[in-house]
Amino acid sequence: MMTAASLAQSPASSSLLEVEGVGKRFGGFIALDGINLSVAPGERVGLIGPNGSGKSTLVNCICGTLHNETGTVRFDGHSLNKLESHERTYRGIARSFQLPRPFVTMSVADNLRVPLLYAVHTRRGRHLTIEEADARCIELANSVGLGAKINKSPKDLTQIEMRKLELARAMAADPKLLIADESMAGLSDSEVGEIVEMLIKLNESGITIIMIEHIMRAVMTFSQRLVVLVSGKKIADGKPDDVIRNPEVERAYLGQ
Amino acid sequence: MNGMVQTLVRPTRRALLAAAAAVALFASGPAHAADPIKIGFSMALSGGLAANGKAALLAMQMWQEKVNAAGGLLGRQVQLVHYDDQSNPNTVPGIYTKLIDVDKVDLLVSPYGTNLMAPAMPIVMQKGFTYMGLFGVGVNDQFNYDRYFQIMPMGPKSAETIPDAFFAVAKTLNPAPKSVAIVGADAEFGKVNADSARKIAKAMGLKIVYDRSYPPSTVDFAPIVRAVQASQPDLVFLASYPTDTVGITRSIHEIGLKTRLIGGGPVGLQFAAIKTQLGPLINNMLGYELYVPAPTVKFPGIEEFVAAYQAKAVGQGVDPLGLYVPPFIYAAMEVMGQAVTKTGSLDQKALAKTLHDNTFSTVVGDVKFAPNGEWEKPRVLMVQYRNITGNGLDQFRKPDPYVILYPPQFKTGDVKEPFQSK
Amino acid sequence: MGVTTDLFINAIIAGILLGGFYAAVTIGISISFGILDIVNIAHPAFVILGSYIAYLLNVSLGIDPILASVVALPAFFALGMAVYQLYYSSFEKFGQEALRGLAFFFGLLFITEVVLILAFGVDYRYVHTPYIDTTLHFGFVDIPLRMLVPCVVALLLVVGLIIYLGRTFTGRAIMAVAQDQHALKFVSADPIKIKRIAFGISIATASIAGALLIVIQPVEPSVGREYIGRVFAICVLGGMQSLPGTLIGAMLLGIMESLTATFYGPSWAPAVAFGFLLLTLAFRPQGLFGR
Amino acid sequence: MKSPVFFLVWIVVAAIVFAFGLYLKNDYFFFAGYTVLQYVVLATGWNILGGYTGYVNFGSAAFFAMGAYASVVMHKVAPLPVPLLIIIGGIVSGLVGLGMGYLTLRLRGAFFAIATLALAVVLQTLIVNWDFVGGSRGAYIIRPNTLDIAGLQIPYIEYLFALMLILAVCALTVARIVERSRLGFGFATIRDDEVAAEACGVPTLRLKLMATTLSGALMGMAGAPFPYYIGYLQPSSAFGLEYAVNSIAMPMIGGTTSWVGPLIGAIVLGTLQQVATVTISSAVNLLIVGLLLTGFVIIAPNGILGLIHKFRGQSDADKVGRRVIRETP
Repeated sequence: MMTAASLAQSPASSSLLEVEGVGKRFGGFIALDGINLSVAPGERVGLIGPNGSGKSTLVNCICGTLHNETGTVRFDGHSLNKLESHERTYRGIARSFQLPRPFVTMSVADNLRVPLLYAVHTRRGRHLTIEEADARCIELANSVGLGAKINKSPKDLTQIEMRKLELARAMAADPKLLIADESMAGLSDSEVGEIVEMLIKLNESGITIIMIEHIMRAVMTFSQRLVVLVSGKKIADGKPDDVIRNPEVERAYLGQ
Repeated sequence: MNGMVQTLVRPTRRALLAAAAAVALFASGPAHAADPIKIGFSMALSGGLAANGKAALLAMQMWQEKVNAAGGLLGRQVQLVHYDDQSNPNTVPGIYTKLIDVDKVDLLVSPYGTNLMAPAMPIVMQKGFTYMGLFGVGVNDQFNYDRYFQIMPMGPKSAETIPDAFFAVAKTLNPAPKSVAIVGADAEFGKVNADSARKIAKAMGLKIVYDRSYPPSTVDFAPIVRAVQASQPDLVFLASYPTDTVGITRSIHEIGLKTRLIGGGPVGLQFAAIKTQLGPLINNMLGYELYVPAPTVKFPGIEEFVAAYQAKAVGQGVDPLGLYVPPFIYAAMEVMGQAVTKTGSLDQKALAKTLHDNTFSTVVGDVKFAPNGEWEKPRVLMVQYRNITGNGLDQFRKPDPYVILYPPQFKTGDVKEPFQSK
Repeated sequence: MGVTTDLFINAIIAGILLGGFYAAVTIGISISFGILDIVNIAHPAFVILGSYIAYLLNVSLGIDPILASVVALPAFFALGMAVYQLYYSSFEKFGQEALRGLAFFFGLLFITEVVLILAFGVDYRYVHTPYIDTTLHFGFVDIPLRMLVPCVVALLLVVGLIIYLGRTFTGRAIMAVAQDQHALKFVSADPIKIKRIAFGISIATASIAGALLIVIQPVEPSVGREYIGRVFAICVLGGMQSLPGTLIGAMLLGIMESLTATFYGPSWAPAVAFGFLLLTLAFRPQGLFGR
Repeated sequence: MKSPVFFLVWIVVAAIVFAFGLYLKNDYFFFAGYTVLQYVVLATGWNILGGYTGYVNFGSAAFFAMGAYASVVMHKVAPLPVPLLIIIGGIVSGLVGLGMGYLTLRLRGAFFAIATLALAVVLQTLIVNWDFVGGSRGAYIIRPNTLDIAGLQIPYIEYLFALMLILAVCALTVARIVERSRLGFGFATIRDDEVAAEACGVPTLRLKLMATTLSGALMGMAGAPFPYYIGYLQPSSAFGLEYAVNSIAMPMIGGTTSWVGPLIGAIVLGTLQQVATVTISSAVNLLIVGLLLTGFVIIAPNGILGLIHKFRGQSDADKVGRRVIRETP
């Protein structure tokens, strides 16, 4: 089986993801205002900001759920601007959703099978055999501790299990870049620790990860680098310890 | 594979049960000579044509009652076997095969209306039945079936009869009219009549200044009437359906349409509901009728029939006047009955021959069929409504509101022009 | 003044009058579909029900049909609340409203229609009022009261609802439901109760719309079907949640139908109106006046 | 069961049904059966879009009618054997479906449903105003009494019935193949969550176009032989409301997630309607559809199929899972 690590070997370009001057508005509301962001292969980046600061919009613009109006999103040296969401998934961007969005009429195994049958299938240009797919589903489910629930409906899962399914499904697409959008909201302290540990393990296997999070403890444990968005603008980008001492960041968080 | 065996085996018992039930559904007992004569048909008892269908059924039941009281046909009682076609042509083929193959009816009558009659034709022809048509226009033009008959007195060229009558009246105008507007509904009756009207108008050398059809869903007719007004026609030929007739008539008065003669084929004016709703608004409009209580139109038995019908109609939710549909449906049954008696058997071929060769006397007068099964001569009355005051029903039972302009043998007065909107 | 200008102005006026009536039929959909996100395709059937109630009261007691519809408002309101309760407890609660909810209202449409057929038959029914046969004339412009009265009543209805939704607590709560159901909990309002009231209002408007319909034309149980397409067209054109948008959308559709009927031939009027809707949906799914 | 085996098994079932009809020596069986089979095809076609991808099409009647009118056009231009007409009708309606798909690519939920309703009105208006196919006047299609196949005189209705039987088997086979393929898997993700599906690499727009095309084509095929069945085709009967209603009601009553659902729904509801037509025989007929539809969506949200699953006490996994992984991980 091909490891995610081997996929993450990126070509000559020094950064995996390059966001250049990306802007997006909804009617009169400016959601993103010329964002620049560059993520190197293997990095663990935390993305924070108050509610409505444009974090989710940025994720949506990177993943293709929304299309940016200005600027360029580059991945592996190629512009993604004209690509649909699923094409970006083929290229190696996977995401989890803020509110888990499982396929509710399918079992856990089938949820994991979807990226295998589409993203992985298209990238490889050939079918996975049933056995290959089954084996990979089991492997993925085990890796997030859902092995025992593989034939259950998502409706029967607890909240943390739902979060885990969300991450496992994103991983099933064999991504180079994983964007975890508030994967820990509503979880208990120990559960948060569990997820952070999982994400760090994934990163160690070679996957670049951007984590959007409100839970500062998780962000500080996880991030090698911290990016702060406020009102659609990037106001800080650097080492986590430096960033949280940045007066502008303090103002943005405490001033409201 | 286990599953497959299961699915193959398990339903067998159920399938057998279902098959048995199906045999029961499709099976029928043999006919005995003493059994009643079954007359089969589908009738619109729900859906858009139900008002007419219910009135028709009532007339048929009146006939059945009378015949059975007098000993039936060929010494056998008469039974009506009928199903509701819901005014939906798609149900008709199924119903007629059921009537023929399962119910084993002896005689067939058509459903009400062209759209519903036509789908039964291929089946009726295949089985060789004699087919008595009720209120259809030009169905046999396509099929050329020699056992098809039609009770509606539209004559051999049925599509042209109403426009013919209208323009025949128009010809009597002095000075002669120069232009005509044609307004028809986007459905079979409207289209057929508008097409014929166009042809006749061209032949008369009239200038067609407006010629449009409108969809059945039209709510507001003001734009149409205004466009007609703008084209300043001497004549306006209408071929509209009941709701539209009401909408158009109202719009005509609201806008103050000025023209010399208007009407022709507005469906709806034949029925009490629309007559009373519009009341004086239809004064001076031309409408076609099949029977009105005028002194020139006195067929033996018609007045008694209408009186009996009106007595029965109370509380049945059907047309309380019953001048249009019921007498002719009753007559259709009379014709069938007389033909059976004359033929002396239920042989379909012999029956068709009897129907072609003889004249039948009915409550709507003498009926003689042309080779294509239509009446030999058309007998549609072009009537100008007059003297209507208020919205009462009873005035329409009397001769006063109707002035017959055409055909000449029934004429009760001269045309009055111009058409004055109030 | 030329004949064409004359025709044009009259066509526009006829369109506005017709549009006013369309607005009355649509306003209920704008509340249920636009604001509450409930695809009530049975709404036209409720409108026809309103026509029959108005007819009954008019024939038996001689009340003016529009007045009769006002009398019937509470009954319709209650009916709407009951329907919503059933809808909520069967579908919305489980988040299954999309496909099944649609099918539910589809079924409701038929049930209402057939019940009317069984009760009244398929005959056309109509009402008598003095204004039906009266027409106002201003120069070359004719305004039949048969169309004007429904249009004015519809305008009053729409304006009344706009004021209600904008100025009262319940009204604002209803508008808030459209934005965010959970937000309502902060002002300690039960979103389900608010939605029930809103749906009740939506069905109550059908009572008035029904009376207007039977003033304009005779009614039989299945004529409601002809409005299903139109009302959703208007609602979408108007931008869903916006009641003024609904009014403008309705006028636009009325004018479009009227102009096509006058100048091009009435048989193309539905194609023009619905073609316009299709194009709007294809290129501007948020509606003409939506954001 | 492999698809060819499935097809053959059902062809055998079809042959038995046909033989049963011959044994009855009764045309009514063929006429009533034709209508039911026509609904099997229509409901199966609708379900590919409506059931599998969750996009509700209110315009089924338009697709049915386009198939029927394609036959009318061919009848006037160059009369062809009915099997060819079925293919042509399928192509025409498939193209209409593709066009509808393009026009409504970005519409979801109720907006899509309304757009299909609008499309049906536009198409009906076009047909009503197209004199070549009879316009609002309607078109007469005179069918021969019998068909001569290799010297055998086959009554035409038996021929139509047999064609519809084969078509129904084909439609079911196609539906089953789609359902169990990667494509069907993709359709199901669209039904559940389109955004999540895209994120998993499912090309939702392309899949939707495939669904609208395939669904449209099947519904058109159901309509293609109709002019020969009815003999006189009018826009109002070809665009009949019953097609729109039944094609939605039948899968909903049978169950929308599997090919079996529309089949069960069409047979149950279709037969019930046929029986009601010749027994209760009134507006109550429509009431039955309305009550069944509302009753089923309230009480049995997964249709008869769901009830069967419940009755058999199948586990949750069997119900939700397409493939159950048996080995303990």
